[in-house]
Amino acid sequence: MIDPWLPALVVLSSLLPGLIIFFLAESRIRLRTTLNLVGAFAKLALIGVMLWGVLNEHEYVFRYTVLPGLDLVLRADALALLFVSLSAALWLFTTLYAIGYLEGAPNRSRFFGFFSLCVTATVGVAMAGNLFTFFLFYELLTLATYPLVVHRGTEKALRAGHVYLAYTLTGGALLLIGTVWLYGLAGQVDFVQGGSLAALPPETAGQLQIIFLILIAGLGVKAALVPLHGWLPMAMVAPAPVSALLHAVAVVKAGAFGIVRVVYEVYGIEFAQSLALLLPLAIAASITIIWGSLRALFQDDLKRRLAYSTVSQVAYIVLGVALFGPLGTIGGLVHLVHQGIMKITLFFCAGNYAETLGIHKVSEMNGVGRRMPWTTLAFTLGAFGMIGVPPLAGFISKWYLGLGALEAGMPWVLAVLAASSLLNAAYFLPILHRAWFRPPPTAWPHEHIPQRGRWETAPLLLLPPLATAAATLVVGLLAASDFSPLDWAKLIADREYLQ
Amino acid sequence: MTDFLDPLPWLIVLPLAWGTLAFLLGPGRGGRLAVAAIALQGVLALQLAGQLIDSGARVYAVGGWGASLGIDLMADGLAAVMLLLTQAVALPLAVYARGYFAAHPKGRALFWPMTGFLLAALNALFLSADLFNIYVTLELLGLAAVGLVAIAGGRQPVTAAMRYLFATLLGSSAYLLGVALIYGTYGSVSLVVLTPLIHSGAPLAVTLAAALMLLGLLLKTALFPFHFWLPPAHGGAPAPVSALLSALVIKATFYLVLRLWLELFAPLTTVAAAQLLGVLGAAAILWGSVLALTQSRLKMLVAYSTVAQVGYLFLLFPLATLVPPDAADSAVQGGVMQAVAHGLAKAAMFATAGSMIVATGRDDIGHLGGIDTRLPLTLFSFGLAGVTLMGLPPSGGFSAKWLLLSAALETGQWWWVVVMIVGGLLTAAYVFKVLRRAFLPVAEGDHVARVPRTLEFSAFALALAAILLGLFGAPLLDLLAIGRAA
Amino acid sequence: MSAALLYALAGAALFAIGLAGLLLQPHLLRKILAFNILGSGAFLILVGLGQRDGTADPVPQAMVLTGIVVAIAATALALALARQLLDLTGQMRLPEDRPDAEPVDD
Amino acid sequence: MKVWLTALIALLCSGLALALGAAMLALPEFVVRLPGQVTANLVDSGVAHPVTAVLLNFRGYDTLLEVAVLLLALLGVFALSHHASGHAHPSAPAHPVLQTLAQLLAPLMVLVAGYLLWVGAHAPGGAFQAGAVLAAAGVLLGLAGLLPAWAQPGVLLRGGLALGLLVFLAVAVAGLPQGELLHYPPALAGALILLVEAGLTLSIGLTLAGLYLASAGWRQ
Repeated sequence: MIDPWLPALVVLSSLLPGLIIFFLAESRIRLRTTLNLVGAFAKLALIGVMLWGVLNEHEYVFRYTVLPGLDLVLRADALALLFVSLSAALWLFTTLYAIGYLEGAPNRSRFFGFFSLCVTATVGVAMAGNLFTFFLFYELLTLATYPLVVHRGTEKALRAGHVYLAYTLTGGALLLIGTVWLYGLAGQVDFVQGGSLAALPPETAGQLQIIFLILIAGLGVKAALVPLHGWLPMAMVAPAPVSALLHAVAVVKAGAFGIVRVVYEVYGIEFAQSLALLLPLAIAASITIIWGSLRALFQDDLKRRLAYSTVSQVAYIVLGVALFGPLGTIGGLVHLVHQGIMKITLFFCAGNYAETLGIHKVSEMNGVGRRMPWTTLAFTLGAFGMIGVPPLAGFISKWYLGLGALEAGMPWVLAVLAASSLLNAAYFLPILHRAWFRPPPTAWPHEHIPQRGRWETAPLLLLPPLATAAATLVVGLLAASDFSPLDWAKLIADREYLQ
Repeated sequence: MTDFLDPLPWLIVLPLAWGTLAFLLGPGRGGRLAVAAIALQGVLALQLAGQLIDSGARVYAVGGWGASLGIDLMADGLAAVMLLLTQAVALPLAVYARGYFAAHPKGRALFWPMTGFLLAALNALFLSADLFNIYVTLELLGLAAVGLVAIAGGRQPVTAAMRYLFATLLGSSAYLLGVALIYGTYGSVSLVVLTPLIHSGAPLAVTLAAALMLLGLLLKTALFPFHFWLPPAHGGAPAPVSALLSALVIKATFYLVLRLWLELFAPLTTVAAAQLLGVLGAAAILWGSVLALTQSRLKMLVAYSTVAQVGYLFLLFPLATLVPPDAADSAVQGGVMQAVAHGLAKAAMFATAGSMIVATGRDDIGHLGGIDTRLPLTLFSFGLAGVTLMGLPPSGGFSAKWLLLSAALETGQWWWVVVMIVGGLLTAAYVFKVLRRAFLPVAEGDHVARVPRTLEFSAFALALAAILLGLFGAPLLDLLAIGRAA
Repeated sequence: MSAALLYALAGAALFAIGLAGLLLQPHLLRKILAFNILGSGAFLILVGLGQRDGTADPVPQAMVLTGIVVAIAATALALALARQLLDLTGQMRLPEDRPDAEPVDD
Repeated sequence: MKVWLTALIALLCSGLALALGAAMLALPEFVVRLPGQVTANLVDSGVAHPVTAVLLNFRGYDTLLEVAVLLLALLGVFALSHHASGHAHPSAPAHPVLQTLAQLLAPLMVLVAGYLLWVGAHAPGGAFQAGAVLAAAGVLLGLAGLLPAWAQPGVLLRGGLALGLLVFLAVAVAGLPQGELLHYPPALAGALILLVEAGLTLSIGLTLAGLYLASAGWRQ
């Protein structure tokens, strides 16, 4: 029976290429590319199989005992697949983009090696079946992303890398403490729908609240919850594909996803509610949403502005988790996917501006729409999505979050959503205005890639953002259809609130 | 004829024999012989472990006399684990040393005979069940280690060796005095005979003996504040020697502390004493890590990291003394796992450090730029070893940390949790201090040469073993349980 | 209180003296001598206590013979090291070595 | 500061001495007594002298390791003399009277060594005493400038140094088919022990002499 091995294979499908790529000579470009793409497609195929199985109530579990009472568990349930498919799909796009972006750059073997490890860690995080497994891949993610952050090897990059490590390793340590403590109390806690801690004797409630705090703090570092977000804007020194992956799927999402797992499948949403843990979480998320947007307003550096926007957008997911009730859940989970698609589009575009015309600052973007219409179109779609303009992806998320807030009896959250939408508009619309309606300057800051016929920039740089931008539109328009992220999120919500 | 092939005595005879033969062959010779012989020792150790799994711990009466008149050897799970570790570390290091001394001939002349005697001493020590015989093995071990430190000559190594010699002699003298008191009290030095005799009401002489023996062994194990001799000795010796010393030699004396504490002197142990050992361990972790962070020489950094990692070993005593048995078990398992994981990882780390020094021609962290492009496998191995020392999963270091952490939380001693977590973060700090340098491009005026393949792969094998230990640690724990009346 | 016990008590004194010497004497030759006094103390205690009940005991005597040979070996190595140190540093004491400051001799 | 440290150490050492003394005066009766067992098993040990019996039979394993320790020390000295700043050169030839004296004494000492080796079986003596006398002869000749200092021992010399340990190991292993390591059949025990001791005498003599002669040549 191969079923148990499918989750393991999904992990291996990027681990093995990564390890091989490490030791490839710098010049073996074609072999390297082939390995990357074969891995990416293999992963997608495996996930397709499992999607079908899970839809029909089938579960794929891989279990291996590391030590007595310490199992390594990979489980492909509905929630895992939501995240895995997102990562796998965006990995493919990002790999293509990175191949174009790093053309002729040094140390590409090292880069793609760690790039694959990074994705391995992400799918591992997605399919982790218990806290220990989650912790394992969470730490692997830290180690795999560090070399990507410092890839440029400049003093600035090294400093950013330092900050990044200081934050994430400390977060990992907290997560470890929480995990050991919880295992000591409840034995090994597998992720199960509805959670498993409700059964514990009531006198442990106090400890459970502390553990929850520790776990959320540990996960909040990667999820960039204020005030644990300090590393994220600094990590912007990394090459564009890395930022794209870090922000859309890998690191911040790992944190947010961890929070989802802890609330729904360790504590259980009802039990978390009864321990009065959800309200503080909602407040923390709301503060982060507002704070991130406010900071974004004042950034002139395009990537930094996007970074702060990530801080605020990821908090939407946490907010959705904290809203008690299926609608909030749906809103949070669907935003996990939508934010990924939209944010990766924006970072691809930012990378294109920088690579093609040397544009790094918002103030340099005047009239760029005429020089690079397609890129700017993609950027526009992403930005509108973020603001939440119907019928784009972002609108769906915010709609369900709003309904969830009412359902959970927290109407003040509506105010938060409204405020942040306004702020989003306030920091995105000026960019669009400059890009489309201001006259272009006589010369661009630094034009690397000249116009070639209809291609405003290198094809490998242009196609991925267009694809993801299109996706932003499609997932919004076809939200109601089967297999749309929304549909899948509903499926998960049903199962989480079964009891 | 089966007696003739009994692995137990051969584990001691074989290294003595090939060490002597290597000396006979002449300066610098005997490397190939050593590799073959150590491989054979590995087979013997596995065979012995198999015997234990089949039929439990065994006692071996040398010369057929038996205690108390004769000397007994004893093989239980703990001894078997240490024997496996010793051969597992020694084999890749022997391969490494052949390549290293080919590229870097200083001190190769008598490396092989001394290493043979060193391994003989280790195997004999792990198997001995006779207090005085243990003293002899300690001296054999100590002199071999000192000789190896001085083997390359030069001011710093010879000074380090001198200091090391005084430390190790003082330690074994204290131990010998303890043995004298024990014999003077009971009239025997056999562990088998003595263990049932010692009870909580034992006379002052026995308590004194226990204190002296443990102190002597702590000095030899370089537990803070007795660590002063270790960094110069391990940092100054040739890389293969540093690896042997950090990975195995200090583990031998730790093994004795553990044995005496858990078995012979168990009735005399107190919570206060155990907490004291834990405090010293914690101090070692913090102090060693901080000093490692301030080093500018790569091998000194790794040496101070050993000072810190030794501290983790001693956290097991407060967690295993006078607590519920299951907590004690997981503490002991954690401590032994840490000994094994650190042995493999530290050997790998010193080996990779040696390769980097050979490649850059200098022992300076500031000049590691370009290592990642010229010696990717070496740097990767260093990273893997670092992961184990940090205690990140999946690695032997993590399994050890996990077991110790659970024991700490189970017995409500949360302060050790804090120490372990902080220690882990400090470890990350000094490991990445090296890695980030290695990621930089080659600096002007520097030149990074390639090194022999054997150097890269032998080190990688060690690092990989340290990682795999995290995934396949369960069988090791089963083996460890044999003969432990827990 | 037998004569043997007297030897043991003398051994205790010797051990303490040797210990103090080993820790306090900076001169290497004195340290090495101190170590030998320390060792002799331990040997005396081993033999003395071994036959404190008046019956001669060959076992500790044999152990001490072994111990003496080990001590000779250690002393020889110590002397050789001290001698080498004298050649290298021109003095018979342990320098305050700060290995960081040391040039790596390659 | 220094003074206080000195005082502290002195205090601790005297404290240790007192504690040891107190402990020794408060010892209970022996639980195990070995002298009886030694005499009881002396017949099977192959030698008549109890100490030799313990040294080379009952606890022969200790002795085996101890021989290794001795050889190891010499290895250490050789390792150092490899890097000795001055190259080994024979010390200046001594006064002719001393030379003749040494030439006369050396054969005598060899004879004494042989006697000690043989007598060890039933009276005080044995390999170590014999070896020590041999070594003394070597040192004497060295001092008289009649022996070269050996920084680099030739194969023959190395053979002589290793012989004792190798013989001992061979004998130890030879016991394995019948029983345990170092098991001597009572009938052969005497002969085997004499064989071992003969090898040891030579090697110990050479080793002890070597410990002196190997470093004799170093420049001041």
